[in-house]
Amino acid sequence: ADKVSIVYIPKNTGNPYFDSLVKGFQDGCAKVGCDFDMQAPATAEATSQIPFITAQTQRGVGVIAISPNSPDALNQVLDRARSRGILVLAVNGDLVGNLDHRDAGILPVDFTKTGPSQVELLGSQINYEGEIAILSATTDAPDQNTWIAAMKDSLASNPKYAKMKLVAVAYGDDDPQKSTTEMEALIQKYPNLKGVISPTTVGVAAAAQVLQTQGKAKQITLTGLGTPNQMRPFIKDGTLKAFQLWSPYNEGLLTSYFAVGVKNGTIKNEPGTKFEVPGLGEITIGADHIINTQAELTTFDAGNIDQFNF
Amino acid sequence: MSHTPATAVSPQDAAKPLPLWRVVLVRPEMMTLVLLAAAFVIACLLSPFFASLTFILESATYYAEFSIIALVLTLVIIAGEIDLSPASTMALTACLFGTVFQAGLPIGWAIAASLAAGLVMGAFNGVMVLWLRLPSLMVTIGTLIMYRGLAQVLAGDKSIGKFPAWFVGIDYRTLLGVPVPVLVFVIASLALAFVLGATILGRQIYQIGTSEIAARHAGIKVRRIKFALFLAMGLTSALCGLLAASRLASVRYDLATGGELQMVLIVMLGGTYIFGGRGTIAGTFIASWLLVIIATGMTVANIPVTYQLTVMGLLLIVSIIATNAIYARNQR
Amino acid sequence: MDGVPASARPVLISARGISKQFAGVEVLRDVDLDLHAGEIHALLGENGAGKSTFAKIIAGVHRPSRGSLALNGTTVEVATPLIAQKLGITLIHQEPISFPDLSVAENLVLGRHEGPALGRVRWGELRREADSLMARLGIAIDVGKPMRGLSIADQQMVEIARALASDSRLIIMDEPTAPLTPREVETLFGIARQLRQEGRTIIFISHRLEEVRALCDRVTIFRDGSRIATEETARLSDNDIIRLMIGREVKNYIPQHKSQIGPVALAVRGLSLPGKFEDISFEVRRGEIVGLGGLVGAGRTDVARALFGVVPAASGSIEIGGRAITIREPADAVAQGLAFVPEDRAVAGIFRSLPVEQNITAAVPGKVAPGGVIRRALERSIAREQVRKLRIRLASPRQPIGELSGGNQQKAILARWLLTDPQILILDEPTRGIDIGVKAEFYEMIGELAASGRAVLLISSELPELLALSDRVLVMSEGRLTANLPRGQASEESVMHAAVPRRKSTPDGQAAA
Amino acid sequence: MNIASLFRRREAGIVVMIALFAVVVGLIQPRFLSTETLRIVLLAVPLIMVAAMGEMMVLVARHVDLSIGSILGFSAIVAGMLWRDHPELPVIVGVGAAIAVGAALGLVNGLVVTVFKLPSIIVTLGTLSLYRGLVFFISDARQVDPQYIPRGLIELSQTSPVFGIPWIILIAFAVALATYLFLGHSRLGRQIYAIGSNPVAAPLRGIRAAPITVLVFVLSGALAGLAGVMYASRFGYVNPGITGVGFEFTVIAPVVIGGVSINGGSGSVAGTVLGVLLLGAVSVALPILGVSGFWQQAIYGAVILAALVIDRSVRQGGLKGLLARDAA
Ligand SMILES: Nc1ncnc2c1ncn2[C@@H]1O[C@H](COP(=O)(O)OP(=O)(O)OP(=O)(O)O)[C@@H](O)[C@H]1O
Ligand SMILES: Nc1ncnc2c1ncn2[C@@H]1O[C@H](COP(=O)(O)OP(=O)(O)OP(=O)(O)O)[C@@H](O)[C@H]1O
Ligand SMILES: [Mg+2]
Ligand SMILES: [Mg+2]
Repeated sequence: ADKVSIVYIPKNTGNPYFDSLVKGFQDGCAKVGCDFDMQAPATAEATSQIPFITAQTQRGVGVIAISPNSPDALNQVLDRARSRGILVLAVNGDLVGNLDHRDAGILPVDFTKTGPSQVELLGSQINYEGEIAILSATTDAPDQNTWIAAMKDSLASNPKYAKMKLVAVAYGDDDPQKSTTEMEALIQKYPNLKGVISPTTVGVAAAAQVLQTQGKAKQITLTGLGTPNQMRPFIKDGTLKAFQLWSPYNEGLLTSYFAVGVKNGTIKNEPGTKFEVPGLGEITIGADHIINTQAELTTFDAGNIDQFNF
Repeated sequence: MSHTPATAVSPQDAAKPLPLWRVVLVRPEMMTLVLLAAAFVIACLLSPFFASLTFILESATYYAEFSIIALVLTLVIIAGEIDLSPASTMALTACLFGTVFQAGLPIGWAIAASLAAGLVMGAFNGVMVLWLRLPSLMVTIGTLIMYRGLAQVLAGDKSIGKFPAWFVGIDYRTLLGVPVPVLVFVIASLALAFVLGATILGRQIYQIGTSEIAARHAGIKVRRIKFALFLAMGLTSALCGLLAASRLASVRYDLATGGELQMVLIVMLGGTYIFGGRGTIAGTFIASWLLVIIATGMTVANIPVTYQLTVMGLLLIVSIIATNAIYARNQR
Repeated sequence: MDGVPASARPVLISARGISKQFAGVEVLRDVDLDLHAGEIHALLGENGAGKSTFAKIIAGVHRPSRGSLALNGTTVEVATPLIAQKLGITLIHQEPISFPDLSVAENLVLGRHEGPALGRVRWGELRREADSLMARLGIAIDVGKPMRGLSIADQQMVEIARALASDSRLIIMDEPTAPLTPREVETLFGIARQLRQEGRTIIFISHRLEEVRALCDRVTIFRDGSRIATEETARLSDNDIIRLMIGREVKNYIPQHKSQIGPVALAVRGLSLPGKFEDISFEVRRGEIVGLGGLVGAGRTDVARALFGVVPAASGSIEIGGRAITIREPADAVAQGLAFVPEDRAVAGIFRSLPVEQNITAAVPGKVAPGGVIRRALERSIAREQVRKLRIRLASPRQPIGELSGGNQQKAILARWLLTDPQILILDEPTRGIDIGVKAEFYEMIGELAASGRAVLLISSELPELLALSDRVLVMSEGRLTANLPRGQASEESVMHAAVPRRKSTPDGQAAA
Repeated sequence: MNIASLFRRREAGIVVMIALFAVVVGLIQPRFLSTETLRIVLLAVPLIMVAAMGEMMVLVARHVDLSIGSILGFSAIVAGMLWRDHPELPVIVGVGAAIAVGAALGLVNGLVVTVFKLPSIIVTLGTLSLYRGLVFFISDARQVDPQYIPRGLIELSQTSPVFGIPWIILIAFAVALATYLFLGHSRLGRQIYAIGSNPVAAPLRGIRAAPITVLVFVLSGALAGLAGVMYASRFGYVNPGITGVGFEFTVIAPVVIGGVSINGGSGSVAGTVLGVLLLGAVSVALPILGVSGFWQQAIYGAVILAALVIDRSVRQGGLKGLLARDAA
């Protein structure tokens, strides 16, 4: 049979996060033998991916992997693609609320773990006490909201965190300028602030820049989700000690293995199915066809950050 | 009147009109048509997947909303004004539609609210431009920002969806194999071509754009016509906002972001003169297809979007310069 | 120096064979003129005689089509205003040129001082200099204020001050006194005499004979683009000057029309628009041609535009056929049976790039588009009919009207209004810039219009045509009606008499702007 | 009517607005009134202030430049790529390159506008898209990561030569001062006002409008280029899809609020600086007050429209003149 062809459509072009995800795809395809291509829209606005999906459908590719810009605006084009026999995979973010419009969702970690894990990472650095705040992306960002809910849950239910007090959740809209102002406002409003969690790459970078600029790193502990390349200078100069993420590379790698397997019939796309991905070990398809690339978040700190380049 | 002997004819009386072939062929729309043919051929060469009518028509639905607005914008620009706010108007009216619907009111009410809001927004532009006599360019840059901001205030950044099944997916309904939005575009083109080309209203739009002062002196109700055009822009934008809501089955404040540039691009590409007085619906119609062909052709040929942006920007500048040059040449 | 006759002083600038064409129309023809150092030289002539054009050529604003200029005996190329400035020639424009956002002081020096582009502007010096200039002119203007707030008169004074500031050998003042009060005029004259004392030359353009008489050593009279005479002022009587200005024998091609004068068609009462015209009242009867004469800027056009609703009057009433009506915009006027052929044909008349036929039918949408849809065949036949009737010369009715000659454009505009079957026609300078031959046709048409029972208000700056065509002549001066002369009493002298502003007749000293 | 005093009042008006605003916000959130807030406001505005100086000159000359956001992105990415690919180069080379690139892009704008006699708004709308496309193109759509931005550049936003005021703020005010001296006190600067005030008359006074217009676009581009490196300094990275996007409106709003007329010829550096500070204070205060950032854009738009109406009514002599009929 022909080689399986995979097209990956990230949120937008020029976003460094997706570069390493693409690298994973490329390496995966080199190993399992598939054709890979990446097509990105210029902006991450709700409709910008639609023409790309249609064009790839027209090209008759085997697999469309997409990091959706909107959880519901893509339903119809994706259905059209699937009706042509194309395997549609949501990668890195899911079609929350519209899961039946894709064949499977490949997410980096079990998102229920993100929140507690971030709280623990911060708590361990501030002796589990003091005022803390969250600097998120947009008010309606679905992933971040899931995580924030879980953070609140942990803080409330786990006695270990009894002395940590969440004083504010701010939203930087994933915009550097806005995130900067919001972070500055947090520091201004809460003079006793001990720690900040920013579970978004733009936010955590902006927050680190603010701490560095204001020389407040000693007073306020920052953690969050960031990419090593973006955070490297701040780890090196001690602005923050540790942050977390997962491996976008592995998402690409796993997706290519899974896609080819499903296409060739060697993997049955059913919850409970297990399959092997070299380097990632045994992977299980979870409920709602959600597949996680790793069990726990990766924590980056001065000790390991130089092993990563993305 | 009685006959008087012929008197000396001044040299200017002998001026000959331009040869017919120049009048017919050296026109901006012709340039667009040639570009369209060239783009089509190139697109076919670039990708074997391109030359499929269903695919082109389906792709056309993504541009149909902007194209429909560009038709009305053509009239506005011919009349010597400009409106940069329609994309934001689309977003605001669509978000209003979503909010009203979400509030539990019947969907008919939501549609009515969005159309009414479109009229109000068009009227606001019109009042600022025609009664406060502010330049339409700056006014609509202001409302471009404000309407988009209000959409954000209204809907936050979450998408509003879960519309009833009959409302969504208008782009998948076809008539004679043509998706409804494209059909709407074609019908609107025919209707507006008729209005602009064959009715007295269209004639007066050209006259206003050619010389607003002369038009006023000829007893043409300039303000009334321009106000009607701004209203039409608002209403059409609201309508296209609804088309987009149906196509996407959801609305969000960032709907149609940057669409104003594309609409102006279409109108300019179609050979409408930025200073008013000239232009045709046919030109805008052809330019819409040109844009569809270029964008679709490049996308299906897997040409990175970076090239696409560059090509669009260049096309806009080159088309204004060319249009300007052709008009300057044909005019003495 | 006063004792020496002007002609005996050395020649400062001499013009030889200066001609100028605009779009093929010759507006200056072979003008020779010598100006002497230390004289004040008046240019006189009717509107459009070419005075301003000549002045602009000397000042480098326009380049002559033919001819040459010599300064102190050497031929010079005055290619730009900047070069003129450097040669010591300053022009005070008829319409003051100003930069409304800049301060008075800056307006005074802009473009004058040489120096590096990034050189510092010395505000203190600038201000002192400006203040002293203003003091010299005896006017109290805060030179730190922006020009925008200044009255036209003050702006004109600033222009004059600017000319004084630059050490010019030749200062050309194009109707500088038009907006000034008598006291300001006196100040200006004092300064002009002082400049003459210093040996500088002044060209003084004015329509006011008494001013010319009071100030100028010599006068040159222009007519139809030609220099007619140059003479010591004292040697010419007012009557001589007026005769020379009007000059041409009243041409016999102007038909004397006879028509039945009927009831009042248009009555205007107390029409005012502050700053433009005051208290205008008159009547025009059916079948009557009423002429409206006056000098440029007298406000005739403003009255016409007010009647037609282009810029409505602030107060006063208009009656048509005995009924009081309100006209807020031209569309209202058209609906009331008015028609208006504007003086500014290129801007307010034609749709330059549109076909002649569309230009002709522009005011009668209902006729060419019953039900809103244009019937092309109908439109064409209507247009052709008008083209034939008015003998409009063109290649095709589909030709853009901009390609036609001025006279034929004007005929097309008239054709447009004839289609509306108007009861009252307002014609503002209908024959301006039109060839003699076409003019004759126009005169005939105007006569026939009145003969068919229409009321005609004819604004014209050409006295012969005004007198020949009008059953009655109204004269405006500085925004007011100053005469209402029946045909028998209207003569070139009587009209001119009423048109020339009389300072004594405005006791408050405030000229209408 | 004394327009001069009105304009003076206008600047005073903005000062009053800033003061009132500070008092109101201070009453609700007392911590707002602190030197730290001042510092934050000042840190928020340098980019905008520098670009606003350029945009202001363009507006004074009766034009508009919508492409500054894309020029900013273009210059920043060029500088960033230089530093990334040639780490040995000193910081100043990148800064120089960014300014030069900005000037070159401005030159293109200016030439197209003057040579083809096209309206600047449409031309710069076109280059807005064209330049952004080229940004993606030259950068291969890749971000320049923080590790490549020179330490020395970052420190401009952090270290201070005097009174603890970071370099970047001093640079912005230095640019404002230079603009003030240039526009307000040099012959050429006054000629820019003259061109904008009466473009038809300018040549009659010997002012060469075309080259000066081109120069104004070049300056606007160069300042946008400088703002580009300031972006890199402030945010520590350059992203082709983010850096400078939508910046044009962020800049035009305070310029128009500051009293620069879109009809050219008027506007002061002081007014523009105050306009920038006012909007800076608003954008800092909204989060401190806990107001949703969603309002920010709507407020920007409304403020532009209000400034247009105020500007027009000042020129027409009050609201009555504003509603007066056309003098067609
Ligand atoms: N720029 C131009 N283009 C075309 N025609 C022009 C231009 N300037 C002047 N004319 C024409 O040249 C003729 C002479 O005009 P000019 O302004 O010199 O007259 P004038 O003697 O100064 O009259 P006035 O007393 O009204 O000021 C007029 O017919 C005018 O219409
Ligand atoms: N563009 C303008 N801006 C300011 N004032 C103007 C303008 N045009 C005319 N005016 C003023 O309006 C007044 C009346 O001018 P108007 O043109 O009505 O005179 P007119 O008698 O019709 O002259 P003409 O013989 O040129 O038609 C003049 O005093 C003039 O100063
Ligand atoms: Mg004159
Ligand atoms: Mg007149």
